[in-house]
Amino acid sequence: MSDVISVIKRQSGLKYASIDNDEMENFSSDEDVPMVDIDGKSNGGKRNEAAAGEIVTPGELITEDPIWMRGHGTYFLENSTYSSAAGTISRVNRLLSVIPLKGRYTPETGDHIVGRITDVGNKRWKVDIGGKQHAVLMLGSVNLPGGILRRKSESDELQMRTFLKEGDVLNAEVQSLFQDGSASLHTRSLKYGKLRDGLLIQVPSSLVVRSKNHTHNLPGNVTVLLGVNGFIWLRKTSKMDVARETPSAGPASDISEGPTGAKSLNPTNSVSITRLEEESSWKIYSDKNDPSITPSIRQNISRYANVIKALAFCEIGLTHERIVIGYEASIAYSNIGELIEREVMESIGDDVINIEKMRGNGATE
Amino acid sequence: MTLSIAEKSYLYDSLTASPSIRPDGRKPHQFRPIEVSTDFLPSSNGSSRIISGDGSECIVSVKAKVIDHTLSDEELIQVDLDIAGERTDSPQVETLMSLLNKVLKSGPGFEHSRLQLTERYSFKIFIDILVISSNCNPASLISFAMFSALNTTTLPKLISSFDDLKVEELPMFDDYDLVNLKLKSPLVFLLAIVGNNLIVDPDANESEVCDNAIIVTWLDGKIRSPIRTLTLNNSYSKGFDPTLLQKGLKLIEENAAAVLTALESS
Amino acid sequence: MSINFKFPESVIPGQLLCPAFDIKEENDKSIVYEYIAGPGTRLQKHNLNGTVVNIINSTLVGTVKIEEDFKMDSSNLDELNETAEDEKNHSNNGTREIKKIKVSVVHKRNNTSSEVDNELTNNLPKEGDIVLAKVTRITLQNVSLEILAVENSPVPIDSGVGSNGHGVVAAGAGSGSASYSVSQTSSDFGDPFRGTLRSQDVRATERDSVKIIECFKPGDIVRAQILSLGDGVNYYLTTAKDDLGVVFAKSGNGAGNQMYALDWETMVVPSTGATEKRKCAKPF
Amino acid sequence: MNVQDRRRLLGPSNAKPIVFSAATDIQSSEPKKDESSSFILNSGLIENCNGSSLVEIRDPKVTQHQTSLITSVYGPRATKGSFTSQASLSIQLKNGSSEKYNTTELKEVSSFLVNVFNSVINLSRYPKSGIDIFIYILYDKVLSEESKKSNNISAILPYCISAITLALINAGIEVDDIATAGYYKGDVISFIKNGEEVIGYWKDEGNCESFDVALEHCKTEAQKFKNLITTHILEE
Amino acid sequence: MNSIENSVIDVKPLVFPKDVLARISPDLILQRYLSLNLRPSIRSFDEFRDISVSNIDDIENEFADNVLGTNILKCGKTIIITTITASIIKEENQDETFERYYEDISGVERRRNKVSEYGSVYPVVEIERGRGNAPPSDEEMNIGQKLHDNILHSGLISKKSLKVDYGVRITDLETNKSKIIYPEEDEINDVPILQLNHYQKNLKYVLHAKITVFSRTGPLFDLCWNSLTYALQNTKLPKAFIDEKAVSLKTIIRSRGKTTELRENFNIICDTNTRVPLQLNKENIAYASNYGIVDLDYDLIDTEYEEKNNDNDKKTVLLADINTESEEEYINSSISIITNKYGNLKNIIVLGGTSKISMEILKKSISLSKIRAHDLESKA
Repeated sequence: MSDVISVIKRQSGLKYASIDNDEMENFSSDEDVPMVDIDGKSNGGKRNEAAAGEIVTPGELITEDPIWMRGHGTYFLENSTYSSAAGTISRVNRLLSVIPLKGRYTPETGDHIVGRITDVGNKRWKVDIGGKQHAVLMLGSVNLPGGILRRKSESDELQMRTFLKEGDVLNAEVQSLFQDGSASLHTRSLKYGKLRDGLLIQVPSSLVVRSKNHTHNLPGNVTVLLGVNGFIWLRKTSKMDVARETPSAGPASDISEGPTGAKSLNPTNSVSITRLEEESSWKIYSDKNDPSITPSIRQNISRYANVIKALAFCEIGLTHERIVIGYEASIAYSNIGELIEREVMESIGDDVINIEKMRGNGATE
Repeated sequence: MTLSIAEKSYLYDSLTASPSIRPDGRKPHQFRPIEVSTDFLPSSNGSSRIISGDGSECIVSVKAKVIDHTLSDEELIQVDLDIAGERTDSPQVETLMSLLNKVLKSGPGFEHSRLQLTERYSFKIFIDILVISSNCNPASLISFAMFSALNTTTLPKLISSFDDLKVEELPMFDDYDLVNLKLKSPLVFLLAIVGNNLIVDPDANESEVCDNAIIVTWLDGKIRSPIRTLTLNNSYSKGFDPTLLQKGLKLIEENAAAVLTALESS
Repeated sequence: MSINFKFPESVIPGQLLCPAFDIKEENDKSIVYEYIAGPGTRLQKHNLNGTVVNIINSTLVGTVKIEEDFKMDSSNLDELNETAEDEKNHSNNGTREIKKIKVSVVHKRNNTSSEVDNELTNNLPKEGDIVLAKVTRITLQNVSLEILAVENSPVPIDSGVGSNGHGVVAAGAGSGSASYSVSQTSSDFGDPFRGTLRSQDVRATERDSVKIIECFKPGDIVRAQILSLGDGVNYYLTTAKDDLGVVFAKSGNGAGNQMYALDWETMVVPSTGATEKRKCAKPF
Repeated sequence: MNVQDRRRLLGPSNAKPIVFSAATDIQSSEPKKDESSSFILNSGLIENCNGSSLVEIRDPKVTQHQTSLITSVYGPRATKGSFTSQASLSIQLKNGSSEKYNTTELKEVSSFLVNVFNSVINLSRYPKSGIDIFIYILYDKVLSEESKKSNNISAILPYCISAITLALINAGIEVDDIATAGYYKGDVISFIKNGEEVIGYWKDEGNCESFDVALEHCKTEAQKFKNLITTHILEE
Repeated sequence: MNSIENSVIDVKPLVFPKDVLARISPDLILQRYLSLNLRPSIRSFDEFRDISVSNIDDIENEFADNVLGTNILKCGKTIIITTITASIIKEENQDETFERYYEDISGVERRRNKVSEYGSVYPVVEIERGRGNAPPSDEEMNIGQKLHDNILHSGLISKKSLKVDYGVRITDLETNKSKIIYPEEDEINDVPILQLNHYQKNLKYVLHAKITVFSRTGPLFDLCWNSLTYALQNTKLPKAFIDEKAVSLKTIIRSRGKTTELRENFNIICDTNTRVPLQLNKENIAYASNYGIVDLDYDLIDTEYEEKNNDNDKKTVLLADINTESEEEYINSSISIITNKYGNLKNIIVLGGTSKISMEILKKSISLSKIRAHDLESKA
């Protein structure tokens, strides 16, 4: 195969002519099955109540017990509750809902997300977070230049576009949810805000696992921000990123030095961070990238982007460890461009799963 | 699609570096992988479906009809384009339509003799193109799909006599036998210019920041008309060095054959 | 002015004016001239004898205008300071002096008007501009206006009745023809730029107790200042200054006679003596 | 099209457009075949737009074309819809007296011209506004016998580009340079900055063998147009 | 100009440039001009703008085939380009016996039915104002409809002149040379055209006009009318013929996939080389003009003026040829007249607005129209 283009012939196609008969048969047998099913279910109706976590498909009977409150992904017909989505059944107290396996991102309070500004409106920005609705970022929920303690003034309302404008990418936390399920965001912490020095890739949101930390420094001077909504930002590791990781080393040294040492250590740490905050607060809305992004960092970012796409292609959930393993596995391919080929993506996916199995910690974590 | 200023400048700086660093790490002459399935529509004489790595998808169906070419001098090939989510009279669709019509007439032109059945009757070919999704300019993808579809198109075999000017009879066809209509449709390549670099097959992000782009038609080992520049975005477009045009045409000339072989073998 | 260059009097688009930077030795001190591309010019990379240089070229037909040490608006200030600091770091000591010079080109058509403002090169409403606008709609919180002209700048000739005629309503579409129009052009019938005036921007004092109905009526011509470019549709306007407010109004919701301002909140019809309430621009 | 236009008086629907016989005896009476090319440039002739130009060409040498184009520039003016940080450009070509070119082709040419002028106009100076350019092909006539058959629009592209440039300058819209183009045997190449930068390339016929030659020819022709425009501007 | 600004300063400290003032308060600027016995366009009250007429053929004598007549009318800055094209239609049951019947009926009836003897033009008016392919504006539709109706009722074009007298093209099989024989030459040539009798249908030309207006500065109807009139005067209709082979041509048409029907095809071809001028009824050629009526409003001009000149009679003036934004915006009483120089009035529309239109004004406008028509006729 040439390195210019790879063309994969799809054999399976949609050859209706050849499968017509099979399908017809399938169809007719399908018609029988529900009959049996309904019988079966009406016989063993109680079995379904214990079915939390079970996978259902649209139209499948969940329960005939009317005591359940019907949540998302279900519908009610003639005293029975059916699923309206393909997913797993979840029961919270009396609320019965089906969580779809795939689909648009549904925000939850506390999610760390990455989004893109689509609209600058009256005291608010609209943010595309890959959900059903755009999220809202209120002017009052962002840090304004000039220090955290600054109050928003009227002139800020008029110059909102100088902070964030259409197209800007930012990371934020879901502060609360509105009645209709759309999210309200905030960036009132220095780990949130406008993103620079890199690029955005998108994966299905179901592949990003909610965890404590979504920002990871990766080998090769690259930092990844895994938005729970499936938007992933890859950038050059900044001073801030390094500083953020140091406190995690801090407590470890605290323990070794004892409680007194901890007191003396912590203030210095916090001082350095606040200074960083102050320095950066003026630049948090700058559109200028770090001028010192070297070609090798750019290549690393491209490589990570391809690794993440490969993992997503193989439907492997994204974690810090897996991205690093995938990256290491991809080093075997010196040409980053090869990573977009299907076989290569599959082999990287296999590698990641195998290595994780070998290390054995994937399961324990 | 709108990108942030920071993203654009990151991409632009990466692409203008020498050698260029594309966001997906491709070489300048490397295309995105595509998946092709042909002959999947049972009611068409030929069909193909192409899916690109970024999810762009295009379906082409070829149908044929017998017409009396002595009566009307209508075109023997008719292209119809539908892009999902676009009005049929939108500038994008009309521009592409006009381009595709010119592409099909490119080079030595469509060999009308291939479509001629008898002295009196010809096949008229209807090419219906449906772009299901596309993140960037679909011209190249469409031409690949058109090529695969026409490459696999089969038409009924004529059994009546060729010379029917004197005898009034309609052409008769064999009930089962099909003839392969080996029509070679030209390939269209999209070439983006960023700074002093050239890249083939720009993806959506690359399209957003490129200075300019060229559409090149290629058939039978040669670059043909139509060729034209187009800008894939309107915020970054600017002029470019004339030598890049020559370099670009050469780049296509070098790599087009590989694309053709890949498409033919599939 | 001690600039190395002699700028041409009148220029045409594409004509090179000056490089972005220039150094001049003077009394053991090197003066760096930093030229900044103002309206009517653009900083571009040009290929001169094989080397790529940043050069300011003209983008209009007109005359060159040079301002030394001009005051920059605050938005540019940060960035420019940054670059200036960078340069300071590059030079070894403080023997360098930086002079900023703004180069702009004034379009010849505008040049004929008596007052040549440096913002005249185009007639788009900008932040800080004074505009004349007609009130189209009032609500409790907002006044909607159509911007008719930017003061001290030519009126947009592709709008207005002269170019459009009476009864220009597209069939079956009314003023909402936008939703109906299949036109790919940016606007229909030379629609004017629209503005909105929020009740808190009507006057500078007692801003919370503004009653819009006592300040504006549909049809009034208002002199207002642009606060911001606003959203996709509206500019944000303000009349919170003495010389801003209603300048032309007719009594009885436009049916009556021309009124003249008595004081800042009353207008009078001279022939009848009837008064109406408006937020007037300072009459004298 | 089944939809009948009820707003315009288009006459009875069953009327058939007249068909002319092919000119049997070629009427090459050669009435005015003066070999001198003439280019008439005029600007500012239309009152209700911001800028306008009239380009009349009698070009018996290169393309054997007689063309007259009326160009009008509207805007920058207000747009509807969401905020845009720079102006959006639209160009429309219209058949004048004769319906010579089909609308699809004109649309393609329009979008090519938009591409060309996107890289010339300083769009970022005009936030949230639109610039609309209309070209009215008053007449367009091919004189040479061999090119009479092909209804090729390529040859008038350089005139369109010059006409738009002139109208934009007349409108006082900021342009980086005087954009012009040249035509040579099917190739149209548009230049700025004295031929150092290409802003558009259009080719509808022929193969791509003599590209270098075409480039040089187009460059000189573009320069010729540029000089014409420059003198016209300075004369005003 | 100076006095205008001064008088503004009397009331306000704000000075507006003339064009800005015209935009924000058109009545004010118009009244100020009128008080000086001038109009915003520096014309006097009953002065028309000059019109210059040419046709595209002047520029290029060999013109596009399907264009039968052209006119370029320039009036001030306004440019109107009119092109006439044609199509052919088959008239239903309009034979001569029908026409003879009309000759027998009474005069009133005849006049009422006279309209059916005349043909018209289908005009499509396009006013260039930078709006792309949007649906036509009210003004465009109104002008188009008015042009159509007035041409029809003015009796300018008789139906006879639109009749297609087609010939037959006969190809000599031996020499392979073809020639066309027209009805007039019938008697001379012995080729019997009557042979084609079964085909002899009432074919008629339908005239279409495309009127494009650049630089609209005021009302347009009369300019469009005049341009169309000029264009019709130089319109030449082509001679038409049918090919002898096509005479019996019938095409099978399949519609909706099932029903088949036979449709006769009139494959009529127009001769590129011979053209005959369109016969117009010369006495019915008329030209249009318009007038605005406005009251002088001393209130607006000057508050002191009133005291000096205290007669309460409002002075009303007639303005010929309305133009410019302030006039058009402010004037709402108007008269539109179509006439020839002898006063053969074809159409008169009087719109009463706020200003009273007296008999004198009406008379004056008609006499001005005749002078104008005389002037315009000389330019044809």
